[in-house]
Amino acid sequence: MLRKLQNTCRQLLLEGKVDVVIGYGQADSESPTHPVFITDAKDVKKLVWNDKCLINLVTYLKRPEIKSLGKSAIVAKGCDERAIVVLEKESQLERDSVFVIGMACAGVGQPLLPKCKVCDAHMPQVADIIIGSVENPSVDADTRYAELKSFLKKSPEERHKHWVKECRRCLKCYACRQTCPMCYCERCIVDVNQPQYIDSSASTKGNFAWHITRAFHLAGRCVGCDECTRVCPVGIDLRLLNMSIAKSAEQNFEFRAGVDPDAKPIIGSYSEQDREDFIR
Amino acid sequence: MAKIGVFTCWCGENIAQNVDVQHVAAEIAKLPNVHCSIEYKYMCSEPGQAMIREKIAAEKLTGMVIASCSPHMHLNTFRKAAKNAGLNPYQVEMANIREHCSWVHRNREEATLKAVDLVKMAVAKVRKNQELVPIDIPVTKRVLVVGGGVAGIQAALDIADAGYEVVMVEREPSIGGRMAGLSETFPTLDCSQCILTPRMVDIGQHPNITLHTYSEVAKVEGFIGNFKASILKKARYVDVNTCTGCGTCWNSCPSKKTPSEFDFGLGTRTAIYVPFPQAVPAKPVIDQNACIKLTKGKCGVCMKKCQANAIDFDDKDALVEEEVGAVIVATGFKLFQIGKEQDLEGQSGYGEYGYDKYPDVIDSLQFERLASASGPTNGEIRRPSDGKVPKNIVFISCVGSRDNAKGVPYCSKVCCMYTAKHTMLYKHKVHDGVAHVFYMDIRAGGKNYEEFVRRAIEQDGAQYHRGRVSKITEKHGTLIVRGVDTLAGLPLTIEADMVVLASAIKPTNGAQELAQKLNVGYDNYGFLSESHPKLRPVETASAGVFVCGACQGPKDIPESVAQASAAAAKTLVIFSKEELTRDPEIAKVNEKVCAGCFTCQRVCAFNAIEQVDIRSPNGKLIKRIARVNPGLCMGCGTCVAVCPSKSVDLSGTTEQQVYSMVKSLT
Amino acid sequence: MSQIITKSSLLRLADKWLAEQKRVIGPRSAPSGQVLYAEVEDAAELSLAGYIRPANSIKDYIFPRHEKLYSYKINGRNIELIDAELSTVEQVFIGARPCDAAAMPILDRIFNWDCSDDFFNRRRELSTIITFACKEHDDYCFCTSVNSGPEDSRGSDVILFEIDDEKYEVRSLTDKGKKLFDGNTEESDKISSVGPGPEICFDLKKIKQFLDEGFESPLWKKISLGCIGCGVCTYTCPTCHCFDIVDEGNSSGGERVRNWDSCQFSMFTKHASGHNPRSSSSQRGRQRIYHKFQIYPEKFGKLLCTGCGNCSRDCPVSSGVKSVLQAVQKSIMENG
Amino acid sequence: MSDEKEQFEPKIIAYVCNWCTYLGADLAGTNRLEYPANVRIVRLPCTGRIDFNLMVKAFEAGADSVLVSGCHPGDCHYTTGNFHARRRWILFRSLLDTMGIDVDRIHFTWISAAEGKKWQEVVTDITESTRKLGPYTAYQRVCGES
Repeated sequence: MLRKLQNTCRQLLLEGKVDVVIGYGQADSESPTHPVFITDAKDVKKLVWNDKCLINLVTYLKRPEIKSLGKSAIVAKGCDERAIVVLEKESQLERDSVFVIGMACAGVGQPLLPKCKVCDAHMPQVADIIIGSVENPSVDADTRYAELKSFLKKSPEERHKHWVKECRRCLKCYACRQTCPMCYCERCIVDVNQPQYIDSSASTKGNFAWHITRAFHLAGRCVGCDECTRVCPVGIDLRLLNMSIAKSAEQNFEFRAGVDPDAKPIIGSYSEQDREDFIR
Repeated sequence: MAKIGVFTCWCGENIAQNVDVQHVAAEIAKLPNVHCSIEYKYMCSEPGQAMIREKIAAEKLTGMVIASCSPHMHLNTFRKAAKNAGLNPYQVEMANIREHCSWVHRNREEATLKAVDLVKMAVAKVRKNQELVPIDIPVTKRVLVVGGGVAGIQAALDIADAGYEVVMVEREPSIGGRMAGLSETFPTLDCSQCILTPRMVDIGQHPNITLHTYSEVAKVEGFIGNFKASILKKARYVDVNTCTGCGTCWNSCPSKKTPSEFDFGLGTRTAIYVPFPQAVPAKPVIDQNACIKLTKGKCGVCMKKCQANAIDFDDKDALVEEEVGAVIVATGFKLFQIGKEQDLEGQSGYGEYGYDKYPDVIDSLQFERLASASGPTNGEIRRPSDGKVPKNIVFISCVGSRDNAKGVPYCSKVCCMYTAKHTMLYKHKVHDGVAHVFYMDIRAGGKNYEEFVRRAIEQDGAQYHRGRVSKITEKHGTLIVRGVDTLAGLPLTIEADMVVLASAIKPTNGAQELAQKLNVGYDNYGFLSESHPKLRPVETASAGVFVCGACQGPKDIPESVAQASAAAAKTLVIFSKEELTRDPEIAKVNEKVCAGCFTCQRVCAFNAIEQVDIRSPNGKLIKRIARVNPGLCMGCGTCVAVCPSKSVDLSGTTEQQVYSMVKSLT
Repeated sequence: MSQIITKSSLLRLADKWLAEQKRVIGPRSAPSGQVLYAEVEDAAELSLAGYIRPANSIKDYIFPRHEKLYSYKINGRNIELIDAELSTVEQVFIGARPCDAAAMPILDRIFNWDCSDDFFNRRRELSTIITFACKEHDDYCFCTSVNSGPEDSRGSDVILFEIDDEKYEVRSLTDKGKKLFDGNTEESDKISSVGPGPEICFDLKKIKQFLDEGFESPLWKKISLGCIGCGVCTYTCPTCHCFDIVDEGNSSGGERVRNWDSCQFSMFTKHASGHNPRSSSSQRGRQRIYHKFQIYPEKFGKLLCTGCGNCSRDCPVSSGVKSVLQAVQKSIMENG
Repeated sequence: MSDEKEQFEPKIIAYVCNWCTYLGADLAGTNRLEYPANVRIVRLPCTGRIDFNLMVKAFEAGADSVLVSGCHPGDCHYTTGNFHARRRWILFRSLLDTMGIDVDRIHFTWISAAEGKKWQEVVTDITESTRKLGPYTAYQRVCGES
């Protein structure tokens, strides 16, 4: 698999099909992987592929520093790839402006990341080339949202207490925002102070408002790559929040972000049949 | 530094009885930026307004709050007052302490407390108000009328006579539409063509009207006052300008076998033809599928015969651009295609009536042609199969209408009337014949309509049977019509020579595609949607686009004409000013921070948001952002709510204003 | 001879301090499994073994990420200012690492060089830092490369050396420290030892040289490509100390607060005009290194880095000071 | 304690659309339909304009309940604003529920310009139910913490 990956990238660079390959590198087999940006075919050997390739590299497609390097090829897992689908829907990139190298992936992380345990995207769908092959399990919604389900067994009061605790810990380092492929706003709402939508302080109040906003701004957009959760230095389990909206979207609108390239974005469309049992 | 004046109104006792107005004024006077806080018996009265004007001038107020009744009641009153005193009218806010307070709360203490809060909120808001000026948009005083039927003709003539240019687009080679093919019209039985053709001629000759026949609307861009329409002129192979319409060509054309569209296949026409003698323009077109020259390359007789050298076999489809300020859609209707049409769920379509199978089962428009003096039988009722005059004729109404199972649920409205008319026309021509009618109900709402139906039954002896027909079969050239008379409660079988089906009215082909080009809504059946069923019956969701005639729903001629004149009047309102003035309380994009996700565009019901490329001086694309078209924005603010970076805001109800109101409650 | 204390009596001591209304802060494992410095309500919550170093730093409790400077009340037209009270709570840190404690003298200089910051100073005075010398280190540690090491005692009031799982040798360095342990230690001849510490991974002199000439070096762009622009490195760093001052309130009043800010945020240097002198992540990444290894040293003669490695350990994309300076080192080797 | 509950006057912030619910409330006024004075109305053009941040801000401003109300489906003055709003509310409620924010304190209604009576009933019910729930201390504590 690795050889095929490296050869593919070498070719892409040599043929001038792309200017940069965004992939995974690694100091040594023990250390975690880090992103590499390969512009010279000679360097493709720096590319690695293993179960330490956690980062969702798609987030780099939004960064001006990377855009300035020219047309890019990107190494993407099935889960990461969904972010590309959404970005395209939201006019953030033209599909043919990036060459997607899809990696067959049965899960990453030691131990396996929670998302991998319920992943139904082992095989990439929209990639320009798919490297490797692995069977794609089908996962039903109950399994997909099992974690949330068990969390919701807590009483509302307990849930509230839980999030207050988490928010007390939050440093507002914005790693969750910065690492998210969907957070491409030029000016984040949290940085607006006229009006002050969200207290910029890392106070419980400010953090609470921030996490509500972050999660809801991803409504119908979050592809569940869980990077926000992985990178949180104080270990806040943000995936529960993302999941709660994703679940609602799937239940109420049969919608999963980034899964069906032809599906209408749910924020921005509506059905006259949308439920309103909660509206008096 | 804002200088805010607050004027609290007693509204006589209306407010004062449950709200301590003096206390409110005193409390509000303490607020920052509040320059003066005054209470008075009747703020809306002339003395009240005079006082307000004085204060504005004397204190040089930059904003004011009127604490009184609902803004729906008096906001405009006080905005005017402000304007007259030199204060921007959009610097006025109202606190509704009457409808929302004094009238609904008896406890004076609580009501007063609430009133103070409501005024506080208004003050907090007005602090953040900005001066706004109404937006002027230039108007192109030309109208595009799509469809040259009676509705389109009426609208076009009204507007042209008012002195404005009209561009009319008609898909067929001639204008006239359905009405041109009718024989007589109910309830007066006057000849359809006699009343229509003069109007058609007027269209052809009117100096203010540009006529594009044999043409279709390809694309419409822009917005109210500023539309750009591209019109596809189909290759006609005849130069309309040089052609004299002498008729030599169609009289000498060897290809004569094409069924005539105008006669619904009951007659034939030549390959080069005018659809009917009174056509406007009275210039022929060549049917490229029937023309021997165009299909086989030989022939060209017409070309040789034509004195005016008007024939041009190299003619091509052409696009013409027309700039207009308004669009009137009058594309009319077609009949439910019995037995064929499967375009709607569950429409199995009346195959059992044998339409298309038995030549003597025809639809109502075909009957109109048979009855028409200019028709294929010159007005004699002769059945298609053998030209025999039918002695027994059966009319079946509601074929497709009011039928969820096989047709459409709605009533086609005109069938009852024209069926009665048909029986009369028949009886007047075939005195010894019998006309049977199968009906569900007779709907004859309209001036002289009921009387008309009674006449058909009582004077002309039409046999009305309340019931449906289940099946039609043929035996030795006779049609066996099996039905039931529900009043008699008996099955009823009639041996008929001819059967006429009053089939449902549906929007003409392509109506939906056109609606999409114009961003006009349409219902499940393709009828175009008016923007309010009662108060805005000819307007549509897209400003500057109007509907009239049967494209909006089944209608008879008088209704279509009335609606057409209404659409004309609405258009003339737009043309009555040099510039359109639009409310400035609309959305605006902060292009510096817009990230171009275009969620705003997806939620906008008025197509008011467009994508704009920001380029560097050397033309390099920097980014693509959203921009609001002030001509289209209606100011709902849905875009503001969905914009994650809050790069779009709504003047008059900005985020700043709303949030300061909420914060003022802490 | 040395003074030793058993783990159990150390914990008993901690509970005593808690009983005396002291705030006790030490390594505690969060629900997510990470070990973080956190305030404990019971000594049992402390996890004193089995961690290299927490993902945050003790800075959080001396220079908190969110601090009220004063509050204001609006009443009609008059506005009343109310000073924030200085902290009065004594706090004891148990199990700080040398790289945390060593940051304290560094921060002292910052918060006192032009004017003395009462909020900070008061918290410092009220704090006693009991440091655990390091037996182990991980790939991220590089204290030895920045003039520190596993038994660096700077900033500590007491430093403890693990003898075995049950016993620590206690070396009190300040009176504050002594007071805490007086009468709670016993004599012993047990000899404690510390780990060797990480091997030196770059040469400060070379780095310094490079910084002197290398401001415009293309290297900065190259090594910053992976940065996603979050504030993790600065917020988990024991020595980073940038802050922003904002007002938060409503029509009836509010607070003026001091919040952490990060030079890695693109907004950090954005001017009201819209101009941004550090608009690219390479400029921001470079700035952080220069501040730590040139600007601060030139001003105070010390490095603004204790080699704790949190910037890499917590970095979403495994970058950080160590890897950056190693890259610098490498390029020096390659291009002399 | 129970006595105190009796005393408690909830603060209710209502975001209403200009064309239906606001006029409905006006109608309640013209018909002199009495209801508790606890509600503070913020007039917006359309429910489509009402963002979830506003609801959060209302709680930050000390609201014990929030009411969001607009035109019945199909009656929207701007044709589709309330449809888009409804869809957002569906998703937002599930998020709030997960965060343990009391969904019984966020009320959504359709009240037309003709439903002055309904406005009266809704405001009365919400005031009563909120009284029973008591002050929203949980969220106020969040806002109090530094």
